[in-house]
Amino acid sequence: MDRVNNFAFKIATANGTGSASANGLIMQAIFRMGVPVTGKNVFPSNIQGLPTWYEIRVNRKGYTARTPDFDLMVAMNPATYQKDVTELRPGGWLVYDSTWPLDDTLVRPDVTSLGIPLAQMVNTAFKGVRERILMKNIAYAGALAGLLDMDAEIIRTLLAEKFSRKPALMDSNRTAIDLGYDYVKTHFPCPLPIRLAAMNETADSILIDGNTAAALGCLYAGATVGAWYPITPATSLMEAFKSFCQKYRVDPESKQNRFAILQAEDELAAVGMVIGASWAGARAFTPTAGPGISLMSEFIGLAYYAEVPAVIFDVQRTGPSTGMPTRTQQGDLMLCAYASHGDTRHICLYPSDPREAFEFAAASFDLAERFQTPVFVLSDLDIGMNDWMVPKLAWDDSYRPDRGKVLSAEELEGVKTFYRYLDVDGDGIAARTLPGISPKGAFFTRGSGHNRFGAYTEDGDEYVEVIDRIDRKIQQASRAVPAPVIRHAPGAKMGLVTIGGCHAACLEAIDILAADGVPLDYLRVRGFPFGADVTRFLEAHDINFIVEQNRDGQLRSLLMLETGVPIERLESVRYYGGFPMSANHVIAGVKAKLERAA
Amino acid sequence: MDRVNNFAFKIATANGTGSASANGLIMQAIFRMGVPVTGKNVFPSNIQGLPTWYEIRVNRKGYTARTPDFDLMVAMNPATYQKDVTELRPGGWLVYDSTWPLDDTLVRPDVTSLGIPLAQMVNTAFKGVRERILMKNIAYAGALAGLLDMDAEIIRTLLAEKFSRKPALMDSNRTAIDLGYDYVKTHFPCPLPIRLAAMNETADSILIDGNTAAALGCLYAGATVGAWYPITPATSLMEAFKSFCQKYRVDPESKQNRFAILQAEDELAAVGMVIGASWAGARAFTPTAGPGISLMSEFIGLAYYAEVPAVIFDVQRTGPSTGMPTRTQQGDLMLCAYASHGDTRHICLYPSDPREAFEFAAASFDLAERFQTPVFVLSDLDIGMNDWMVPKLAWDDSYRPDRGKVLSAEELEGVKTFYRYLDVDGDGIAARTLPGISPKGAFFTRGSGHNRFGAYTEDGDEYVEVIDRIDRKIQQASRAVPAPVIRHAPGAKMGLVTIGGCHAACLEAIDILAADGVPLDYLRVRGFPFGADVTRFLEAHDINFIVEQNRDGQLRSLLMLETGVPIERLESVRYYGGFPMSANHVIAGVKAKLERAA
Amino acid sequence: MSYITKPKVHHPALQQNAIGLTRRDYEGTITTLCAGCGHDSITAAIIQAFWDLSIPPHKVAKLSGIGCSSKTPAYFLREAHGFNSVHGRMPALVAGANAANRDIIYIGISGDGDSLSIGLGQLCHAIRRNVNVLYVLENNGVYGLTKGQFSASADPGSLSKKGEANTMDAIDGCLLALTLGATFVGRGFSGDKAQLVPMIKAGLRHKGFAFLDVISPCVTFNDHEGSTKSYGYTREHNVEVVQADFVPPASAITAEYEPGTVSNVMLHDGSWVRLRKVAADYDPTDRDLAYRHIRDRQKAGEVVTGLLYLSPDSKDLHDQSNTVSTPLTQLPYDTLCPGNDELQKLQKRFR
Amino acid sequence: MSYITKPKVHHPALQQNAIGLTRRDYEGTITTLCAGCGHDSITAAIIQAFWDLSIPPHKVAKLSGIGCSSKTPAYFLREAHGFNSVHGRMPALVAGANAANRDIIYIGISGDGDSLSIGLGQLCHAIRRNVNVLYVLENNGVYGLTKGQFSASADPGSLSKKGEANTMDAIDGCLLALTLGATFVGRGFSGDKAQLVPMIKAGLRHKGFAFLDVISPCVTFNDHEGSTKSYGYTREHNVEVVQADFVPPASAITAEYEPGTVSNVMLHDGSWVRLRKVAADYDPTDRDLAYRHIRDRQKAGEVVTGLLYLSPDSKDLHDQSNTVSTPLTQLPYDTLCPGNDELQKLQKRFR
Ligand SMILES: Cc1ncc(C[n+]2csc(CCOP(=O)(O)OP(=O)(O)O)c2C)c(N)n1
Ligand SMILES: Cc1ncc(C[n+]2csc(CCOP(=O)(O)OP(=O)(O)O)c2C)c(N)n1
Ligand code: SF4
Ligand code: SF4
Ligand SMILES: [Mg+2]
Ligand SMILES: [Mg+2]
Repeated sequence: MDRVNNFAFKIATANGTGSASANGLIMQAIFRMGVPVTGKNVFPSNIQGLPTWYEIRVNRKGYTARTPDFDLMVAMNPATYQKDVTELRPGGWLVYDSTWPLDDTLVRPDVTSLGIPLAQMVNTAFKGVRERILMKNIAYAGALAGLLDMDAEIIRTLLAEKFSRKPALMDSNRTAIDLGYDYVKTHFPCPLPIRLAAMNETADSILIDGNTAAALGCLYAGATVGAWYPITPATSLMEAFKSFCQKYRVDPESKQNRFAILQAEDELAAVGMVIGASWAGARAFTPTAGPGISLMSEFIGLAYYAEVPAVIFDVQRTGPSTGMPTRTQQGDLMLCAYASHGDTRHICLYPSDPREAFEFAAASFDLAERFQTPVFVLSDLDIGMNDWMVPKLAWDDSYRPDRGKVLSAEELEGVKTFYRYLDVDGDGIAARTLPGISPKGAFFTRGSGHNRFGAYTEDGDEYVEVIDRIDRKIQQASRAVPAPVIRHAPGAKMGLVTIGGCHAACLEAIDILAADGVPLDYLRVRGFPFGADVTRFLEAHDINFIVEQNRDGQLRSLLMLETGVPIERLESVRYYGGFPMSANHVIAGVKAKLERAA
Repeated sequence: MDRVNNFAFKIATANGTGSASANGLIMQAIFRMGVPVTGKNVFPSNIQGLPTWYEIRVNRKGYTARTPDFDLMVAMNPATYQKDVTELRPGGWLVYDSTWPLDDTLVRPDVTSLGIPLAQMVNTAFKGVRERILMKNIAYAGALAGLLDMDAEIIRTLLAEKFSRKPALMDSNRTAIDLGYDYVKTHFPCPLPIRLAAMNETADSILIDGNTAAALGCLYAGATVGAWYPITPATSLMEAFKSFCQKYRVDPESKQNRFAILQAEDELAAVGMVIGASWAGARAFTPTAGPGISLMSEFIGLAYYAEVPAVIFDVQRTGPSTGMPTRTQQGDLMLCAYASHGDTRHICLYPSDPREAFEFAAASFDLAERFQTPVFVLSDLDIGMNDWMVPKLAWDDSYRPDRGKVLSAEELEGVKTFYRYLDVDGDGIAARTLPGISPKGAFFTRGSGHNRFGAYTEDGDEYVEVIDRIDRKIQQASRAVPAPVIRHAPGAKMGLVTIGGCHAACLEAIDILAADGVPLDYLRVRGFPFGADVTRFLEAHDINFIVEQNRDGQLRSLLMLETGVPIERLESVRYYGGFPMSANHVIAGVKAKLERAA
Repeated sequence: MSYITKPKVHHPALQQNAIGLTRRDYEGTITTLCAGCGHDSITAAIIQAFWDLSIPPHKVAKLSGIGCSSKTPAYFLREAHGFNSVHGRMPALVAGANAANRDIIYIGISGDGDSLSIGLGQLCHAIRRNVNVLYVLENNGVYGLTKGQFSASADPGSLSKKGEANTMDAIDGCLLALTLGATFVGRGFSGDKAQLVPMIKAGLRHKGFAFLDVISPCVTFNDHEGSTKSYGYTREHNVEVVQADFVPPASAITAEYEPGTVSNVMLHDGSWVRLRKVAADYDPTDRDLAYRHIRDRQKAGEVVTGLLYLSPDSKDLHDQSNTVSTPLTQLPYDTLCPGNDELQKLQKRFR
Repeated sequence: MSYITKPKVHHPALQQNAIGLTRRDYEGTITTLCAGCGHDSITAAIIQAFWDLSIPPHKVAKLSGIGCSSKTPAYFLREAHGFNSVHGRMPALVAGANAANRDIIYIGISGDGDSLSIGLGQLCHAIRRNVNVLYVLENNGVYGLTKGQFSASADPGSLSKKGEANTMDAIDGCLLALTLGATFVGRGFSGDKAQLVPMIKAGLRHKGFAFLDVISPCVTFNDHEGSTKSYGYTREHNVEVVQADFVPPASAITAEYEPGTVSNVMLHDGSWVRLRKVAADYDPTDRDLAYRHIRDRQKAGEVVTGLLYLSPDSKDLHDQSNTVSTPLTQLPYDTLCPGNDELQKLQKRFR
């Protein structure tokens, strides 16, 4: 079949060798050629020396999910030669550094080896250890440019943009690119059958990671307080927020900040700061990962019961415990839905890509303030840290924050006596007040038993009245969270239901399965509590394949509990090895179930 | 109907007035008369001055559940007169302190008021504020003795036993008893229709609270390390363990302790100490309540994934957050079953009374070591802190601790190389070793990704192999946890399923409903993961009433998730106001559902 | 900020402060603590201090953790927002609230269990951050609300109500605060209003974290060796009830004495504490001197009281974060959102 | 306890210690830390110390939290049980393990983030409890594993790799330990093996909590002002990649100098640290003197190193709990269970 703009390759290096910039350059060049592209950065949980990979998939149809089989491998890391070479499909190409003889482990009769003396060329061209190491990466980028027929002009432009303020760096990068480029052009038949050809499919898109996008969402929603404790893969969310604030939130005259970012001593403190800031009236958030959610559990229950807004980003990684901090998973679905002891239930949002990470981040603050409760935005390492090709982000300038029921001093003048937990409007949501506004607005917040007037109570009926109202309140939110994405396929009797980042793999799988004669209706949940449409979809299909990335089928569990749809209708399809899900996982899972049924 | 040995009364006082000793005296006297009795201590979350009640139910049939309507009220606390008097059934009796004129709020035409000048009598008989306050309580005990026809001899004996080493105290107590006793005898027609008559129903029973019983379980199971952070209602468990250890675990020669109790700085540290001690080879446990479980969540995930034993007692109280610390609830069922981020699942035991608290406490250590995982024993404030009448505790002296697979130095000599997570026996359980035993036994414990050899890994397949085995391992435990209690009723088509302390109320309700023409089969889950018999029971009944004490029907949720039985078969019956469940709650709940169905 | 003062008819006898409020206006609901609890005396001193300073109650936010001490915010400043949160985590809430609205006057109430055990980490880091709050540690050496276990400030050798001896060194909050670079460190005694009220006022005025350790006897649970008969009595009863539930009626302990002198104060259980008040000429601006003074007296079996250290130049959380002077909660949305045009511009970076 | 020594054929060149083991026998898996990381030098010193003391590796348990530093237990004592646990919670694990088996020699490895931020409370309380462990704080002033955020021991004013200045005072672990009554307090430098090895040995021998703060430069993330070009280079690349992933090749820094003298050590980024070694006649038995000495030199911009304080009478967790000398893990079950007869007797209490 025609492999133009339809192939995948992988670059194997060691952590800390600075290959990220070269890999980014390649991604960007392909993107600029108008060709749909995705990159997955597979890195270890250390700083230097352990194996790291960068996977690039080029797909003219625009499928962005990870694919596990590769047409070309750039094997720069002897430590992983053996494993890397096996991942090549028969007939594929192996690029290696021929400064040294081809290692036996790399020999595979059914693949073409392309040796390039990268180290040698770079060492003659550059002095200084540091520069040599770095330019070797740029050199293989140049080689790939030649082999895959990248637009050399675009690469030149990219370097120009990047090093406009660093001419010296620009020169060395150009030189390195040419080293690789010229070598392959003169030694190999270029381009290879797998090659690029300009298209016009990326003009309205951007390459962005979900943490950066979510940070933009917080910025645009008007969040002013961010509290955090560093943890992979959530760290870059706050770092991005900080850099955006430094650009857009510094008062031009006073040079003072219109934001406060608090690096807490741990996650308990981080979420405490968020609750304190929200209680005082700011839009506040904290990004973390699974271990952080576990540590925040007690505080989350306080915010739920005392009804204080809080926005918490859970950029999920492979659990349990420390697990694999640099691998992805969807393992915190149950935890976030019901976090903390006692009867609790929390609003959750499930973005599927960086664009939704941006939109849901912004929406989470409206929901948290409207419903006066913690809101979780659950993305994962794949969405949060990898560069995704998504439609440009847009912002509706008519947007105004929904602060929910917050009484102003004037409004308070109007009421006879203010009672914090009185359901005046009958919608389960009681009005709150902020400190410092008016003597009439004072109330006492507590995590201990309280009645609808906000007074301490140990009376069973008074206690029940309040927690029952809170339950109604959260149930209301099922209508306010983003509606599920639903797609119907002609003649489909079965459904496929998924969540978050599995989206890309599922869409691709659905097309392939349809072509295979297995049409599937599709639903992706985007918010919790689930709405009636989720129940309807599940009930409308005898079989629903529930696709997710965790061992225990947590999405399926949530669906069972919240919709009451019997388990026979919910067939679980799971992959949880730590890589982003690919279409094969979905297809294999679905087919296995179908065979068992047959 | 005949009210002999079949009535309930309530004593209303203020916290800190020392009424507990008087109330205990009454309970014990009735118990010594051979009459089945239960007491519920309803106390506030403070130390002095707030309302507190003691409820005593006398029931010749041996029903021990709480009953909410009372035949007699001892109203000693003006602050609650109004509320207290309303809880009397029509035709009941009100005992009050007639030192002062009968308060208007206490007047109720349909009840008989019995005024006793308690303060006055006591103030003439005793000097010293402290003694007067305390003896007033003993005086009302004496009055009740007269009104209810308690065996005066038994009371005398009790005082003799109690104050054998404090003659002065004995005298004043006797005097106080007589004050009340003589007064009622001379002023009222004694005994009242509600009265006691000696039986022989308690000879083989004891009056004990669940925390004391659980502490005995830990002592007998050979636990040597206890770590804790004080929290109501779990505090008395460790305090009891400590006093037992001081009695039975001090080396006679050296006077040194065969135990270590560590009061930790918080719950995170407490569970950490337990994990550390278990890892080193001791049987270790920590008692806590909901807030503690939330704080322990991260550590629980570590113990689950690194496979370290740990025993955790959750003496449940009313949540969420601080909630009502001195009220009972079953609100942590879901949390304990799936605590911590990522995919986790934990063994849970659900005692229904102090006797099971004793047995399950002991069993929990065997399970924790056999399955190398955290085990939760979930009781609640009612079981843990109230005195229950239960059959005497017995211990099988042939018991030997099941340490699970722990390799000795000799055994290690036998194996070529020891790998910590290798499933040699194919039962999902890998052998562990203890520090200091042998150079061959060394292994590296980690909460990060590891393969079956115990080595660090970021490889998806190696990671999956280990967590899948752990999943199988925990599933095995469903056959090792205590089997459910099942009772069949002739002609029953429907089932009633419950958990823990609801047991007493359910048994009573089932008898009443059966008499009402609603026969119900009965199942009480006692361990998690549930076994096949639980599924079978649920499937065997079109309708199963799931009776529990929380808002969200957490037992029902667990049953749905783990048995896959459709929700239509699971009708939820809940009471969660903070008091122990009573038969009326169950009956009302069941009838409401039946009417809706009809 | 504009202070709303509310018209009210007052009993003439009740004196009004600069903003026309009486002490009553600074009270809260009535206490549910034991009669004679030191914490109630501290509450009274807090009421006095706020009244003296004529601070509008609704411009104050009072936060606490969990414990008898942490209940007390309910007992003062009815018209201030209160937050009785979770055990040991109040410092984080205050940091967040203060970051959001710097115009509010924050007072945090905690206990020795709340602050020195479960909350120790957060306390230390709030001190480091120099959050602008008056932090009152109501120190009784026990866990009152859970009935008398030792806290980390219990003196070595002291006996618990259950008769066990404490084996560990006490954590001295003031030494700890000094070591962590606290900008305001003081110690008072609940029974010494004359010394306490001015320190509370100074703490409220301080820009930064004002650490105030207040020794506050627990009537009910800090029985020591050689205690009253009631002790033996209650212990006796311990045997047969879930918890000893008798609290002897008692009244608060007071002690007023001169700067530079020592005062021996007898606690409810008959034990003694030796309080040493810093001399009038004591220089509170030298951190190391303060540390040494506390240690020296400690070795002499004395507990130093008074304003022990005050940093000449205190940079609070906002100075360090260089935040705008307007509270973040009051910034108009359009000054926070860059708008869609800018969004389109900045996305060039992502192409 | 009986020590099992295993017969092994060794390269003759490898010297054996008293129990016939070579340094190799005290090594672990190979490091995955950055070339030149200070932590690796500490690992080497630990290996040397254990070898010198001829301690059978399997009689040791090595525990840690989370961080680059906390990974290092994997790199020494292959034959000892290891526990790389959760972030900041290792002190509790050690306390529990030590309570269970007092015969094991415990070494805890932590970082400044692990110990002074998330784990601060646990560290303080382990010190108070005087748990018998050598606690090594591998102190680099940053969060290495999460790529260079400030830790609580970062110097005020220092710049992060991202170019932001730290505004808060550093927590000095030694001052903190002294204030909390630690019974052993020392400070070393990863590059000064001559000073470090003896302190590690002393700490291992100490009965109680031996706190050892070791300054351990982070090659990769503690860049300060005026740093190398590579810095600007990596920052440049920050713009377009998720994280700067270039780590310049470097080698470990060493510094050996005389007692009583000062040594200026240049860190990888060109910044300096002034180390002051305590004089030979320094008296380490006076807690207050130690505190004062550290503070005095601190004001002179120096970091004091050496064995700073050693308590003459240290009562560890077991002394305080009065536990039997046999490890609790080795008590026969029948000495723990009172049996059924006793159970029947004691239940009289409940009738
Ligand atoms: C997470 C958690 N653990 C334990 C408790 C139980 N608890 C309530 S108050 C308290 C100690 C209070 O001691 P302190 O702070 O000294 O206050 P005091 O009552 O002595 O004034 C404890 C342990 C709790 N509420 N939350
Ligand atoms: C609960 C939790 N929060 C956050 C993290 C992420 N994390 C891993 S290491 C680390 C900091 C390590 O710093 P330090 O202890 O100084 O060790 P170093 O890497 O500098 O040696 C953090 C925050 C985590 N693993 N667990
Ligand atoms: S128990 Fe102690 S601290 Fe608590 S209220 Fe009573 S006296 Fe005060
Ligand atoms: S990042 Fe720093 S601390 Fe971590 S391994 Fe590298 S040099 Fe060492
Ligand atoms: Mg206290
Ligand atoms: Mg560090």
